Amino acid sequence: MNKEFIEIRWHGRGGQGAITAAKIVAEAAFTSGYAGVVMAPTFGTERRGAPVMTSLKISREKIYDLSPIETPDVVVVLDHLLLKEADVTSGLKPGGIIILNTPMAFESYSFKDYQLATADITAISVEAGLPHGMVNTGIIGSLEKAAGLLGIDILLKGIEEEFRTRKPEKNSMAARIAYERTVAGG
Amino acid sequence: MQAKTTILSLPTEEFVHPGTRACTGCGLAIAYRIGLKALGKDTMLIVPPSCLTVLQGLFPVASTKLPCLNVTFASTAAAATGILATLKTQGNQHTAVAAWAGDGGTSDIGLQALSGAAERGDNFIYFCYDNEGYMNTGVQRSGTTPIGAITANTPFKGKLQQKKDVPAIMAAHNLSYVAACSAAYPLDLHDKIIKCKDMPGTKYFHIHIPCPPGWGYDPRYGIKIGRLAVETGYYDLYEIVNGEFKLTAASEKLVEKRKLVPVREYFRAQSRFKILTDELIADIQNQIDVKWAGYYKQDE
Amino acid sequence: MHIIENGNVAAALGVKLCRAAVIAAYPITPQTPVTERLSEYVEAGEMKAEYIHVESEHSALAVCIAASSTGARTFTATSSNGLLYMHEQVQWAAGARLPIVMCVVNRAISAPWNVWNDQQDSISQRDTGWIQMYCADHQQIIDSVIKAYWLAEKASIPIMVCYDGYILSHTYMPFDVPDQERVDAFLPPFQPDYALNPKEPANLNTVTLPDVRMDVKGELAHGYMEIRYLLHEDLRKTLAVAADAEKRYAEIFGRGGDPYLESYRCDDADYVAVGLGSITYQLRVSVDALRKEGINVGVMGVRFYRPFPDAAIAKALKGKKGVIVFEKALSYGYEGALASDLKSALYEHLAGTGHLPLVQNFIAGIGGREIRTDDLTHNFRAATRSRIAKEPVWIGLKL
Amino acid sequence: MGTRNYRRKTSHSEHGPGDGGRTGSWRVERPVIDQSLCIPCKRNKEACFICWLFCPDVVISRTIPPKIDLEYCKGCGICAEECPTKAITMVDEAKFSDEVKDKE
Repeated sequence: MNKEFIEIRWHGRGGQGAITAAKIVAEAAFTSGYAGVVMAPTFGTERRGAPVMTSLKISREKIYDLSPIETPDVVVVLDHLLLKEADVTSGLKPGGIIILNTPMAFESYSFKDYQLATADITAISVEAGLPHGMVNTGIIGSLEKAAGLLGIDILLKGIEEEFRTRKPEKNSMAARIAYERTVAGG
Repeated sequence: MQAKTTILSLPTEEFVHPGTRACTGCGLAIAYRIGLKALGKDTMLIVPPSCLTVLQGLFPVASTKLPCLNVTFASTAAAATGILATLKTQGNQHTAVAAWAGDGGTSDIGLQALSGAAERGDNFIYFCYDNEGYMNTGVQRSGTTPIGAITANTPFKGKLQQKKDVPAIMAAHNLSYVAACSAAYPLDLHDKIIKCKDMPGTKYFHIHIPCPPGWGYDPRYGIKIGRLAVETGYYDLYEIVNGEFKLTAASEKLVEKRKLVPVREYFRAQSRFKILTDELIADIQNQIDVKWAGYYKQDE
Repeated sequence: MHIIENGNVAAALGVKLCRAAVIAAYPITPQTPVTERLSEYVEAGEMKAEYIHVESEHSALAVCIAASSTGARTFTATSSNGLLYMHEQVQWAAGARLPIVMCVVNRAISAPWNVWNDQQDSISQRDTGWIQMYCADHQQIIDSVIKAYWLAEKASIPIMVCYDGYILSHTYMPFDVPDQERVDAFLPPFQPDYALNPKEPANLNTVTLPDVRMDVKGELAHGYMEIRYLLHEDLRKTLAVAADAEKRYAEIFGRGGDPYLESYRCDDADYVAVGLGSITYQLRVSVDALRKEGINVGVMGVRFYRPFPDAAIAKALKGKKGVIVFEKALSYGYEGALASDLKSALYEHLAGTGHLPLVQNFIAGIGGREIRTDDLTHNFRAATRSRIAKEPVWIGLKL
Repeated sequence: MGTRNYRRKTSHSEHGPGDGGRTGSWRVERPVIDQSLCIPCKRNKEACFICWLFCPDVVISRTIPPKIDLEYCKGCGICAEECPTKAITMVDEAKFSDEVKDKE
């Protein structure tokens, strides 16, 4: 993957915190020396539970093009049921990475031309002490494990900062466990 | 208890200059002049387009000695909010804010902003001077024009609908003070302003304003006609203090007297009611009698 | 300090740094988060201001008008139909010469209902006597808000700081938040020449006659026409004041440039794209792509739309072969308002010199229709080859 | 530029009499007080002043005797109508010569 300019598309549901997750990654990227970071949520009438998308562009230089991502390097899917509702691989570059939160085994999926990484973030998050359904911090661990963008430490720090008033340790723990348990393959 | 204002106790300081553009015998000029005496020197005014815009002077001459902000027709009460907010930031807790709007500017186009300010509980006095029509634009029908009144845009049949009860609408906002007054009873107006000045939140005044050109009478009879509206029980002077309704002044005395002047006399004195049929007058008389029967019952 | 936040937060932070004393706002998408954020600052005690929950946009500006007349620094923000609902108040604020700053978070206007971005809302208020600034990124939003207060109070003219809904308002990117001390050094407390007060009573904005009239001291006062002329004259003079603002801002904050125009690779360009707001940054990507193909192009963002910097624009575009105006609004029945204004400026300054460029007009992104960078590049390229049409061309229209 | 001349650039009015001009010229009839009937005059002490209370144009003084500012009095007649002793009568303006009008 070209690490000068990275496009990550996040698929979640309204209220799942995909925007917060993308923002944590954006901040970590900026701190790591990426001058250009642009994170754009789905525009429009977002409703709780409905599928939503967020674009995250990371670049070594300032980004002038704020239009939505057409050919992502990575897609992050916060809920495996979204695979049935949305075309999550649309435009994904050949060899691109899919990060999937799923209770199912890695082997039960097959994505030709792409690299899949899975983890049961829902279960991991509960294990870390978070309420059921809070998956937006755990998924960051999986993203880092699969894409190896910024290093896990800066992301954990970012999570603790973002959640400083809302269980910072449990949130970073979820990401750390997910980082360790993510199954990635070709 | 607050002592009743008398002519001799009324402050002598005037806040309106002579030589205004108000029509000869303007009822508003009387209510405004006395109202400003009650409000006093430390007051800021807000005025939307209305007869008062003309009365208070055309640029660069002001007829009123108090600071005054002219505002758009629909924004009177919101402007009061803006002034109050600024006074708060300046630590000014003494200056009173008063809006003076006509009946069109209150019951029609200004109602939304007034309701908003009242709901927020902004601390000012709102005066609706009700001459029962858009007099400044040449006597058109407004929400408070009474049934049967001929106006420039109800030219032959008169207004077909009842007068909108704005004080009741404002009372529904749970205000600390709502008053119905008349230009013919300026001392009652003065008393009420003094009484509510330090009450919290929005205070609403509805003032009945005889208007010679709009109502069709010789200017010299303006006070008499205003008084007839009260003595016939057609327009009542009252106050609602924290939800408690009470007739005041001449209306209060009418309860003791148990005798109203027939409303026909009020209608006959004004050419705007010249097409009122005996049937409609009887109907209105009946409504008045029912209303007053209620007052009498409360008094028992 | 650099933070990553959305454009609405950039605006709110700017307002907080400027110590606005009275804030009034009514919710409308996509503006709402600006004033929500300000209500958080006020309720948390981080900002000392009166926050007024009005019942309409009309009243939001009414509160600002009255507060500003009484001497407070004020702020409101709106979008789309909210701005249209304010329209008479917008005109009033300019005629009353009140230095109100308002963010317009650009959104399409109805009918039919549409919550997405274009610029028809603020363009429809072009002729109201306000200064209009357009922002292309979050840094410009926060910087423009701060500059706007200084400029508005110097000129006694209200300012709209316009930025694209969603594309900027809801998008996160890094930007620098200036220190409070430096903002205080840049922007002194608001001290109007006159503020309503009982010790010095005046009657403001009453009926003003067609002709001049004697005042109470026996001096001749203006008529309505003089007052409106002076608004126009001062608005034109604001171009010079804006240059001062930019210079001072650069001195204190180390950021700034041309106060009116933001040019990219224009100097040696044969063809220059012109626009308002974020589309001009997107066009930079097209410029880079076309340059690689050997086509000499550049792009110029108009940051200051009213007063119109006609001389600066004509100077920048003199001798170009073509000017291609990309707009997210139009004067229905003719063409984009910016295209018309540009033609007028070019004609005024360059007619007869032989350096008059051909102006073409594209309409894009109406009602939030996605503007693909490839489509911009494609149309830009086509416009450098020949005159596409006399009428404005709508990009991406699916008819 | 700047705020120095701000007031001159707005509709900023300062107060004074006679915005409507010398409104006494609007008058068709002139109020004339018969001091022999006027209550404060008769009692020679502060009393009544109903004419002062109701005057829409602030042209009647609260003095003994009450004085009417004819430069601005529009001649509405409310004072005459409301006077409890009928001490004020409205007299046709035509009966006063210009000379008299100016003196009053």
